[in-house]
Amino acid sequence: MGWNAVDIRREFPIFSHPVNGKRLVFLDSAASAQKPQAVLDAIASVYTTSYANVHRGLYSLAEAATERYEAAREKIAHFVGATDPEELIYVRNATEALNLVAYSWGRQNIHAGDRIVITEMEHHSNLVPWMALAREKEAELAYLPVNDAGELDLAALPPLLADGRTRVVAFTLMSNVLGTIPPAQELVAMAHQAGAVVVVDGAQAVPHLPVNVEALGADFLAFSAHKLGGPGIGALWGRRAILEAMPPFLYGGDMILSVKKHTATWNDLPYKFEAGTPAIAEAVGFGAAVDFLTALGMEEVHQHEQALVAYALERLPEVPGLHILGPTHGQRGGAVSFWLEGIHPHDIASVLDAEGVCIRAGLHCAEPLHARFGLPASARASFYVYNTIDDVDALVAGLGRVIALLRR
Amino acid sequence: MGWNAVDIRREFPIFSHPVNGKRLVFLDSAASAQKPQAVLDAIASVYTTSYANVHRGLYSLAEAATERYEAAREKIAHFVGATDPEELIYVRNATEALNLVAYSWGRQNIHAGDRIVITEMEHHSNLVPWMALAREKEAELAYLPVNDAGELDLAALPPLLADGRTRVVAFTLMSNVLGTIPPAQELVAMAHQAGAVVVVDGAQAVPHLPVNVEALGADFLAFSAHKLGGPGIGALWGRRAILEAMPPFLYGGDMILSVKKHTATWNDLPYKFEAGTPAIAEAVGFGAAVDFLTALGMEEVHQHEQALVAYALERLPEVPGLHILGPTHGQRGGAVSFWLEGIHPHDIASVLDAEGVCIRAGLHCAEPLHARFGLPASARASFYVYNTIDDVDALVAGLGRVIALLRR
Amino acid sequence: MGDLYREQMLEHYHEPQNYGVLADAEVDVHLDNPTCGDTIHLTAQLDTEGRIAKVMFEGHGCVISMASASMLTEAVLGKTPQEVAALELHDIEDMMGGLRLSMGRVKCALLSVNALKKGLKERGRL
Amino acid sequence: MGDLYREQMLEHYHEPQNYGVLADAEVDVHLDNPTCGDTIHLTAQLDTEGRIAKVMFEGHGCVISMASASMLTEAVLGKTPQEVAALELHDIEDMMGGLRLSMGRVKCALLSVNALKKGLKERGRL
Ligand SMILES: Cc1ncc(COP(=O)(O)O)c(C=O)c1O
Ligand SMILES: Cc1ncc(COP(=O)(O)O)c(C=O)c1O
Repeated sequence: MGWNAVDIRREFPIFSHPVNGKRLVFLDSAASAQKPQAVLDAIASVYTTSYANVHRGLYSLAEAATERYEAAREKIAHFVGATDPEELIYVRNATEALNLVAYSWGRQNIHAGDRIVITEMEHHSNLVPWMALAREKEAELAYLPVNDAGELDLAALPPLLADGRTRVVAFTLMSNVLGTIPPAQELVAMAHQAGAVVVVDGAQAVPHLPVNVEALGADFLAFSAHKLGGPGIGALWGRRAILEAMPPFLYGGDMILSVKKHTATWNDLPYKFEAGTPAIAEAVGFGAAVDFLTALGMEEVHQHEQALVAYALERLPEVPGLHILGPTHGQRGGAVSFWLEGIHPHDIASVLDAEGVCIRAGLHCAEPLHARFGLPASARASFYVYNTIDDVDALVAGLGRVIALLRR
Repeated sequence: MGWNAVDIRREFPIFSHPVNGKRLVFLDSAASAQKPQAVLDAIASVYTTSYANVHRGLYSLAEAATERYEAAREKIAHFVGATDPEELIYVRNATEALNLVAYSWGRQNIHAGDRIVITEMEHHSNLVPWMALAREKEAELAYLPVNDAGELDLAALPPLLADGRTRVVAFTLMSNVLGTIPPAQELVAMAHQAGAVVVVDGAQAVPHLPVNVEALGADFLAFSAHKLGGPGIGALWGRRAILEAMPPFLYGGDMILSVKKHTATWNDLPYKFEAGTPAIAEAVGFGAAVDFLTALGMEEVHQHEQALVAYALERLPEVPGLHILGPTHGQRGGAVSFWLEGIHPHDIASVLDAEGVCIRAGLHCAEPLHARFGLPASARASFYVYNTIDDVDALVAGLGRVIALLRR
Repeated sequence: MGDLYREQMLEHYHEPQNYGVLADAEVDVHLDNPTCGDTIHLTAQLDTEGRIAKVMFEGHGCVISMASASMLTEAVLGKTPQEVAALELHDIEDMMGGLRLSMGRVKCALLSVNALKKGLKERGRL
Repeated sequence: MGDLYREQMLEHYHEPQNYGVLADAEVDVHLDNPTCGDTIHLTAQLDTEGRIAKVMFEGHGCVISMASASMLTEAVLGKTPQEVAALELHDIEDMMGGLRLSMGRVKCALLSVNALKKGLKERGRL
């Protein structure tokens, strides 16, 4: 394959600056990815040539801004396999997308005694909105368990669906801690057969794998631009019929058709859910990030990460007292979490930082999952298009320093 | 005064590109303002030197990002006179800020039979969230009327406060249609005396006037970065005691302290209201826009706009059949709306566009206000730091072309 | 904008064809565009074969909405309701002499044809 | 990071002072830092003048939280509860030899002193 991570890395300006005098080894892309120059250029070009508020303007500049804003929507929709760009709503981030579903769809469709099913490996953003909804509506929040290998226990789902009380099943398409990729189509089919709506958290999967909403069959998909090289914006994809039946979430400018003093009617999709002035240049930057990934090929992105993960899973066990969380073989995402006997993850991260190696330490916004594994915290290295085998080597070498310094 | 709009304009790269072969005369800043180079540079510098997810990282890059993100918060808080930066919450835009208050404070504090008071000159973003809340809670939504001169009828407020049912008074600090600047301190004092909470929509005022939350005395202030030269982000300022008593709005990562399977505790201010990965570079860009304005001086910005408005109010009546909405003298904001006998505002905007003059035509997200004046739509020219007397002349000349072409 | 305000458009705007109300018309419909305040009152008569025989309109609005309404009253004569239903944006643009409309003006141009479609539907002709 | 893991810090981390539980202590308090899983169990005794006479701790956590706890057990001896209450971040940083902590590590460094303050409050000493 023509993949050359070193060449790709050159397109990301941050890598031309050393960190603490060392080459930057960025292994925290699962938290947020670095940005290619193409994204910076797209944002700057909006502001220098075609910026104005969208939709409402009747002059050339506003039309140019609107066209770029809508062209980006189309690209992003196609990137996740949606044929209808009006099903794609711009939001701030995956978290807001999931809250939008929980507030708008949830408050209309969840009633006392209903059940909401999520999994033990959810990020707080696909967990706390459902917890809050369950509490408001006196509904039940049930968890699909994770086994010791870090996989979902699918056998636990049919009993949760059997009594017909489950209205929604929400799960992540890739665990940000374990790297686990659940059998999504199977989950969707089971949930749909039981009449439940399926909400998929694509925050980790969309940046790293080919994702196609039609093949997936789910009803909603939430994701963030910043994790795929874009700026501070995100998207919610939803099925038209469901979105149309939902009440608005945020109210205000642009999401209305007409406002009288005591009544209002709502705009068409997607605007019904885009209240106020949107993040215009950010949407265009999101589109540029999607273009960048499309040019690389999402299948190739995934292959590249699989190779890095395989190498990491081979080398990390060389570190004495290191334990890996999650699947150690098969298809999995590019996030590898681990813990070191007797050493707090915070210290791992701090010592590695001095070597220019950036990893994340803590609960990774997945506290119930850490509780499941009896861990107060963990360390996580995660990969993206600009990482190389050398980065894994730097991680392993750095962990040697950690142990030399902190273990007695 | 040392004000030189031509020099200032040079700092905004968009003005170096002609529009339809003509010099760009941008008179739609009330919808969204153009961006100075300093803001573009700040955003690019985050992405090229100090980008990582904030708060959660324990490495230098994440610390640098966090520092810049929080330093911007401090600047923005001080810009509106807030002494405690933790009272300043990043949101997408003023619309989201107002929805946050209506959802979080509103759903907790508004009950059946309570009254919500807004004004006839509100933007839909400070109107529809309250309408939706009133409907959900079976509360009353009452309007403070606007008189023919485009001013609030203050005498109508005491009767609305007399029975003790009014829980909240929400008003704009500057009308985006009329330019009206209401007597805010008086309104706040009256509302507070009646025990009501005061929500101020600062979307128009904050970019154009010195605003100081302490002097104002209100409980909440909502505003957007994009209207003051920043990117797609906004802020809500609120009083600590009120914010602390409010439940969260969006749920997910970062806004929690601890999450168990069926319970969660919330993070401290401001993070309790900032769920998920924030718009990091955008926050820094917001801070840079505030720096830019602070260097100009907000009092000077206001003076400059007052001078342009005065000149516009003098010259526009030269256009036959032109009628101005809103106050025609005294303190007023830099938005001048008008209508031309027999000519639809859309056509005004389209014809002016060919001359390089960008104005807005329509309802400006204030439909009830247009209904109040019996107008199906209006045209609006609005000014900012980069506008000059020449721009007003170009507008007046362009309106001559509009009439020559469209009036018989 | 040159295009938008070309001679043909301005002629229809200043001197609209078939302006007024058709008495005892089978189709009699009001439609408006709340975002910009354009309104139209459209009346139409069908012939014995069910084809459009006569259309008149009254209304307020921008050049695009008024000129397109005026042109429409001529362009649809002799068409069946099904043929009217099939008219799309590009047909209206062609009718206006090949104009290309920006997103912000599409609704203006479609006001009259949408009114006619709505009126035909109300009468069970569609 | 050089600073964070300087010799003095590592010594206190590897060989903490006053590690353990003080029997029959007046102050006996648990505190944890849920975001990173640091936990501390702190016990303390006051003398007849109401000054801190002895402090012991047990817990799990990072170098910062454990070394600062160890140092604290020495630094607060002889202090009044009011003096403990007045301790701020920069005092703790000074105690650790003038370290400057990044935002991400502040909570770790304050865990033990916050535990002591909490324990004194529970006993009505503050
Ligand atoms: C007075 C007023 N309030 C609120 C808003 C909404 O601001 P935004 O669209 O940035 O949310 C605007 C701008 O459109 C406004 O002019
Ligand atoms: C699996 C998963 N879901 C949701 C989120 C939330 O994304 P954001 O913080 O961009 O809203 C993240 C990232 O933090 C994640 O990894």
